[in-house]
Amino acid sequence: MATHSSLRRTALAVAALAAIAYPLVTGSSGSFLTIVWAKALPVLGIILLLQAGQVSFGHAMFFAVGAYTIGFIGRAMAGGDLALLLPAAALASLLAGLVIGVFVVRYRYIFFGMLNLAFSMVLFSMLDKFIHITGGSDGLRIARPAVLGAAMERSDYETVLYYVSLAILALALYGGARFLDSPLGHALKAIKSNETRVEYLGISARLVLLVAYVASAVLAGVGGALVGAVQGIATPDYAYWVRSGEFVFVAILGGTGHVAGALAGAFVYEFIRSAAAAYVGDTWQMTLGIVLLAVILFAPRGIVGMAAELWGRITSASARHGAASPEAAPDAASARDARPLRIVGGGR
Amino acid sequence: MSHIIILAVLDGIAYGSLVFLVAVGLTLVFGVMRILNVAHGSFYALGAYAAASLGLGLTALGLSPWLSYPLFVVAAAAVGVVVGGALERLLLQRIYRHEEALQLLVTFAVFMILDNAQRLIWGVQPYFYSEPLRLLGNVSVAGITYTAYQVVFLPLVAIAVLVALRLFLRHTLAGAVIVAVTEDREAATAIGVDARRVFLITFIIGTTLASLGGALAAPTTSILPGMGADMIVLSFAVAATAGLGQIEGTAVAALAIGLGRSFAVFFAPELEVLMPYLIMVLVLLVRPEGLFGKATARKI
Amino acid sequence: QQKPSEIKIGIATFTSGAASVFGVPGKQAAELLADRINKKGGLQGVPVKLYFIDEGAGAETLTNEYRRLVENEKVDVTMAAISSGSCVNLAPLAEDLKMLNLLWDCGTQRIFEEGKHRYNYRSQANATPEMMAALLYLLKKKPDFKTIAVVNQDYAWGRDSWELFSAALKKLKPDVQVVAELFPKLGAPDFSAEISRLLAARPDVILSTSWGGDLDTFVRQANQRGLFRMSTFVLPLAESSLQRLAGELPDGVIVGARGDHYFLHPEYKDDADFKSFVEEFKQRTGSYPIYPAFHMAQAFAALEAAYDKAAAANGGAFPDREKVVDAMSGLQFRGYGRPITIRPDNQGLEAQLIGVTRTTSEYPFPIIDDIMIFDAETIMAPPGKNSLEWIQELDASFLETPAKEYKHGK
Amino acid sequence: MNALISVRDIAIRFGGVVAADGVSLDVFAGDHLAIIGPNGAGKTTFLNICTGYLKPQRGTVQFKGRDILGSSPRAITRLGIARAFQIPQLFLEQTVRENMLIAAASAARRFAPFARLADIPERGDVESLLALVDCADVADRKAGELPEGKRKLVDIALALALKPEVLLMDEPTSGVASSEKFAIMDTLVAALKERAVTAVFVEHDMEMVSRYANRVAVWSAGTISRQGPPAEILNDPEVVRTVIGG
Amino acid sequence: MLELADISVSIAGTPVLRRVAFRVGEGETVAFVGRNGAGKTTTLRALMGLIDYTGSIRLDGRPIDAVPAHERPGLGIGYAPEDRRLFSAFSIAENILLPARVARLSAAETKRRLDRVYAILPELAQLAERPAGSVSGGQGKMVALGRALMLGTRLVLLDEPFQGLAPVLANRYAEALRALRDADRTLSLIITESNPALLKHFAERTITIERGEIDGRAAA
Ligand SMILES: Nc1ncnc2c1ncn2[C@@H]1O[C@H](COP(=O)(O)OP(=O)(O)OP(=O)(O)O)[C@@H](O)[C@H]1O
Ligand SMILES: Nc1ncnc2c1ncn2[C@@H]1O[C@H](COP(=O)(O)OP(=O)(O)OP(=O)(O)O)[C@@H](O)[C@H]1O
Ligand SMILES: CC(C)C[C@H](N)C(=O)O
Ligand SMILES: [Mg+2]
Ligand SMILES: [Mg+2]
Repeated sequence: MATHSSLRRTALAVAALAAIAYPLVTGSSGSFLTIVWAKALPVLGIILLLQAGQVSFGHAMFFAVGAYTIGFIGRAMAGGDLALLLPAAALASLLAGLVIGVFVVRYRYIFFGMLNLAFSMVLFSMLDKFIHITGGSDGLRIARPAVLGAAMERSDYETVLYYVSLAILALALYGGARFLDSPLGHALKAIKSNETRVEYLGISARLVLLVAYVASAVLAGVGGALVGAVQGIATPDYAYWVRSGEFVFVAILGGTGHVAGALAGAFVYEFIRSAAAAYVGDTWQMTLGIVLLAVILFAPRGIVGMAAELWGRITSASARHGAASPEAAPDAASARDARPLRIVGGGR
Repeated sequence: MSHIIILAVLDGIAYGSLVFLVAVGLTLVFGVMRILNVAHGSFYALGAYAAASLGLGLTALGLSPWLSYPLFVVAAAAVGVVVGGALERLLLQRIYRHEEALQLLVTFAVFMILDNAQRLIWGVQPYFYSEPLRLLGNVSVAGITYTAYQVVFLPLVAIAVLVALRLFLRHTLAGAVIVAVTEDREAATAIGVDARRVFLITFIIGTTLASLGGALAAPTTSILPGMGADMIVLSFAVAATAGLGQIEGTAVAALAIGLGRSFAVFFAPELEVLMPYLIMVLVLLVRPEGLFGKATARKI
Repeated sequence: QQKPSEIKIGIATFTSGAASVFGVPGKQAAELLADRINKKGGLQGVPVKLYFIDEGAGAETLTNEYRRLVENEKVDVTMAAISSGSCVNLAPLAEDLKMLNLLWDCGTQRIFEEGKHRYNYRSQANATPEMMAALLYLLKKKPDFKTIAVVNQDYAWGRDSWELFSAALKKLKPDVQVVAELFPKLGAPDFSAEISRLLAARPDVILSTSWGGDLDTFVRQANQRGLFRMSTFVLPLAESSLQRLAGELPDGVIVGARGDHYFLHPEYKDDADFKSFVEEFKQRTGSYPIYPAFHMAQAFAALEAAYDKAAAANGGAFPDREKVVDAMSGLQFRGYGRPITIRPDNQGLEAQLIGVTRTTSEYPFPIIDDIMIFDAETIMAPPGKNSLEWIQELDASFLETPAKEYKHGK
Repeated sequence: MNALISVRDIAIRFGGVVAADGVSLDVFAGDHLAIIGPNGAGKTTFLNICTGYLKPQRGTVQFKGRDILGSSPRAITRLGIARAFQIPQLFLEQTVRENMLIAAASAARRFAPFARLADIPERGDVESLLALVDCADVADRKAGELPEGKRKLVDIALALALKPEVLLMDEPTSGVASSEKFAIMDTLVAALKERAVTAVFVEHDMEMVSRYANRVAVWSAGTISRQGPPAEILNDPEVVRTVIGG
Repeated sequence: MLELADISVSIAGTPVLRRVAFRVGEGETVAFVGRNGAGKTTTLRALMGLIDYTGSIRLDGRPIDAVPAHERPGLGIGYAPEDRRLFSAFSIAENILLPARVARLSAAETKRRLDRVYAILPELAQLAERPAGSVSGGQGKMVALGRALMLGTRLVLLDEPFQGLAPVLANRYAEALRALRDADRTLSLIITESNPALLKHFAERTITIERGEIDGRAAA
């Protein structure tokens, strides 16, 4: 059994080392991966909310809040400093998450999803409309900020962003996993199956959901700030519903049973998308759709679910009693979990 | 002033009728199958393309443009049965056993595919076919010209669909069966209901309504790839405002959103885009389960 | 510098999304032009090869794709883009990557008014002269209107173009009353309410800088409900919709083409090269070229001229990339309209062609007649000057801006 | 003696159905009060009102002299009234142990965001509670996989994990196999006594009532028709006729 | 009449039923008992085709394993699930009538069966117009029972039908079911119950299931 968990740990360490070494070895700025790291953050936020069975079709709004925050501050401070901009983005999305969260956590399922959509569409329209402040649909330029006081060339700056994003993501994944394993995290999951009982245990479902909501807003906001920093621009479609839909899509694609689903989903989705855009040109959307359909039909529990299953098979093949190993079991079990995720209320 | 209100009301009704036709299909699929069909808007677009193609075919063959009316219905049903049926049978049925969110994923992927397919089949130049609109001529209200198609014909179709759906769901066995499957698929099976068939039929009805909406919109709008994307969000907003699976609620919500939009154009154009969402937020503030949200069954 | 085996050109255009009505003809034109160049032996004897990326895929994918073109495909020059949003995004990136980029179609005047660039150049005009030409034409043809309404798409282009137009209108004809400012959302499927409101407001002039499906829908709905009989329409982008709208667009509508190009350009339509381009395009695509095709031709012409100029400066040897960039400033070239010059601020000086619709027996759709062509310098802000500030300094003498006039068939 | 829970003159109707009409009842500390009555008499409704799930149209409910009418189920739970349900209310996607740990964490207010649920100090209590209701064997099963009988028992254990002062149970052992139910109830009731938990339980099984209740209240069409010690009530001819049967 | 052979069911990899086999004769009433989790409900669900199983089920000698779940009620099998499963969108009366409508029974036949249901469960008549979503636990059980009796002409499967019913009613319904059996000797009943005392008066036979297995002698 010890061998399994150490095997797991080794795999994790190898992956982490590979991520750390990538820019050093390839000499590229790795901005594709930076975007993957950054986009995994809002997806992680969505996964948090999915634990409670709630699907937000509006989290792109926090993504936009993050990106526009660094844009505005950067503009006001001649670029600003990354060390200031990211916390500011986190704070702004936290406040936005709190204000909107207080309102939306009273709703469930489709109503929750659609209210989030409504708020994000309001933000989208405002970003689009107040051209003189936001730059309208052309977007808001985000000048390259200094990093801890040092002005940067593009390639150095991108390397810095790569590691900053990677570090934030690693922290977020670890924190997310710990959170989901905590009493609060379990209470969040409990909301999904029986909110009545949650209340009858003396726990405020709304408060628990609000905590998760604000956390997810901050994750989305920081993700948006990082993407904005990489791209050098924030546009209103950062807040558009299709992007929110994409976050949800990627979360489910990655697998909602585990925080790692955020990373797996973001990586696979961005990879397929850019490969399709690069190699099939005009039919990239169709290719993307077809590949994703194949993934869904082939791995209905998400990539992480599929991986867990494979892992279970490998370990049970390598060690006779593998399947019963407590290390392997929880994942395999959650992967097997085919309980319906309700987007609507009622039903059994 | 008062005549401006009349104008705004007429525009609102015309627009609301179209929105209703599309949104009610979504509501049905959503209410019955618990599937948030992201590809619903694509069916709207397909319906429009199919109708326009048939219509242009009519013109090319020199046949009477009046035939376009029945042809529109045929086109819509064909899209619903063929594309909708295939989607349900080949994709959705494989995943009913899994998480409901997966269905969302499948429809999202299908949305991307259909969007692209429209571009490959019909190209990127806007299509249009406005014969049916012309045939019905104009009407004049308070000195302002309207097309009879938009202010008379579309609302009549919407009312007909509303009444028909109501009768169907409330007073036919098929309707009752659909409602039963909605609520508890297994219990319905245990009393002899073929849930698979109900799902298929419901999905076909829903997508047919979407493509009927598209077909009827065809004479009024430019048909181009991706035209469905905005319709989806709008339909979602209507469905949520209405309350789950509420047919009458959908009608009221669609009308409210249509009126909200046209009043905005007249009195506060800045709010036009926000109108559906403002209405939705307001309604849900007062009625958290939507306009016509149904009382949930007691659990304890 | 050794002659490379090919010159790789990366082109950003819309192949998906609503703006693909411009992007696809632009792409088709690029393919045609590349074939023509290669048939002639290429640029300085080197054949060109095209790489397309889709602006419709969203900002991230687009920047990633742009980067891929530069870093992996190692393109020599890029042409980006159609949307001003894409240009705002990609121009600084090109600057950072030290990649020669031709802004081949995007219209925002801000880019070169707000910053200095070495690697970005615009091979065409920008929004300011486009709007000034429309306004001048209107004021010359119909000087006595009292009321105006605007129906523009609700995004940067629609807002910005109205800002330029209305600011100048206020300077030149302050008594005109704006009776409705409508900004339906981009891609709106229905304009019934807007049209009802316009019918009720009865403006003398209706301006719309909309394009694509939006413009088509608006025109057809407006036509059906008699709006054209009531007001004079100014549609600065309608050249790109004429072939589709055919009978839906009545005569007498003021129509522009975002620059000095038109498949019946009065000064060049009989030019052999011009004719063969138009015919070949028509033959390949089934339609006459619209403005994005001409804009693409201008970008190719600029590139060709730059290579020639750089080679000449290089003693006839094949120039390296920085030398080509050096050649861009002050470059003169000609697409299928009048010659164009790149100003010191990297902005192209392109004349503006504008006219009104007229139905003829020669074509199954209305053509542009009563054409006026305005020289570029006269209707745009000088280098280093902000367009809106420049407009504030306009006075009645602006109304006298000369233009060459042409009548169809004469 | 002061009543722990004191209900006065509550009335509630659903449309034409009267589910409570002038019900008054006291529950004293240490009581094991059984509520019996025909189906649809209003027993569950009574529990729903006491726990804040329903608001009566009239009347008052006090807990230890404090008005709790209008308080939410959550607030009332926090005051020390826990409830087990007629239809078990479990977190179906989590294991039985996790269900219990959540309850225990809530009772102890352990909500540090990054502490492991499985490591809370109360985990030992959880195991003994599960053993108490004979559910230790299913601790690692997801609650959704349990057979009906086990769900009922876990539902009771969940309420107990809150360390309540008063425990309201709605037909605690209906669905529990008769071969087991008395063994389980014996230990459960002993534990309740040991912890000085006051219990109110709705019951249709008269054997249960006579064995475990010290008082019985009989519901009849929204009113309390009789109250008293089990021996007396269960032999009352009217009660026999309407509830127990011959 | 009914014959189960080698029925095995696994849920998520764990065996729940292991080669369950028993017969029920025509007109026979069987008490199906066992501890919680023994597999009673699962067996009934397998019979109804609501869960995948291996093995074979024969009705009147004909294997029905290939009959899809929704066609099994049409064979004359009525099922009252343990957890009621009412359609809350409908009234009680509609809940009871829906199976007859789905089966497209004639008006006369429907009335005949409905009368039978109301005769056995007179309480339902008063509840008829109530929305099914609002009834109490015990009332819900009655409705589920009534709904099963509408369809069950050959075989009625009742999963803990008396659970949560006031004893006076439970006894009365047990009586009524006995009368029904006595009146219709072609109707077979399988009743799972955790309170065997209720069944001892009329169940001809008791089958005990334990941990997914049936003691071979008892089942014979
Ligand atoms: N969805 C499921 N996943 C895993 N195991 C399950 C599932 N459903 C039932 N089981 C298991 O199957 C076994 C049989 O359950 P079943 O419901 O048939 O028991 P039962 O005899 O009806 O019990 P009760 O008298 O409590 O209703 C139980 O051990 C249960 O845990
Ligand atoms: N939310 C509701 N809406 C409408 N009627 C209700 C509602 N809740 C309860 N009722 C009705 O009130 C009456 C009392 O219900 P309650 O659940 O309290 O009965 P009970 O005594 O617990 O019965 P049982 O022993 O069957 O559980 C019943 O007739 C029931 O139908
Ligand atoms: C389609 C065009 C009018 C868009 C415009 N070229 C712009 O810069 O946004
Ligand atoms: Mg009850
Ligand atoms: Mg059972």
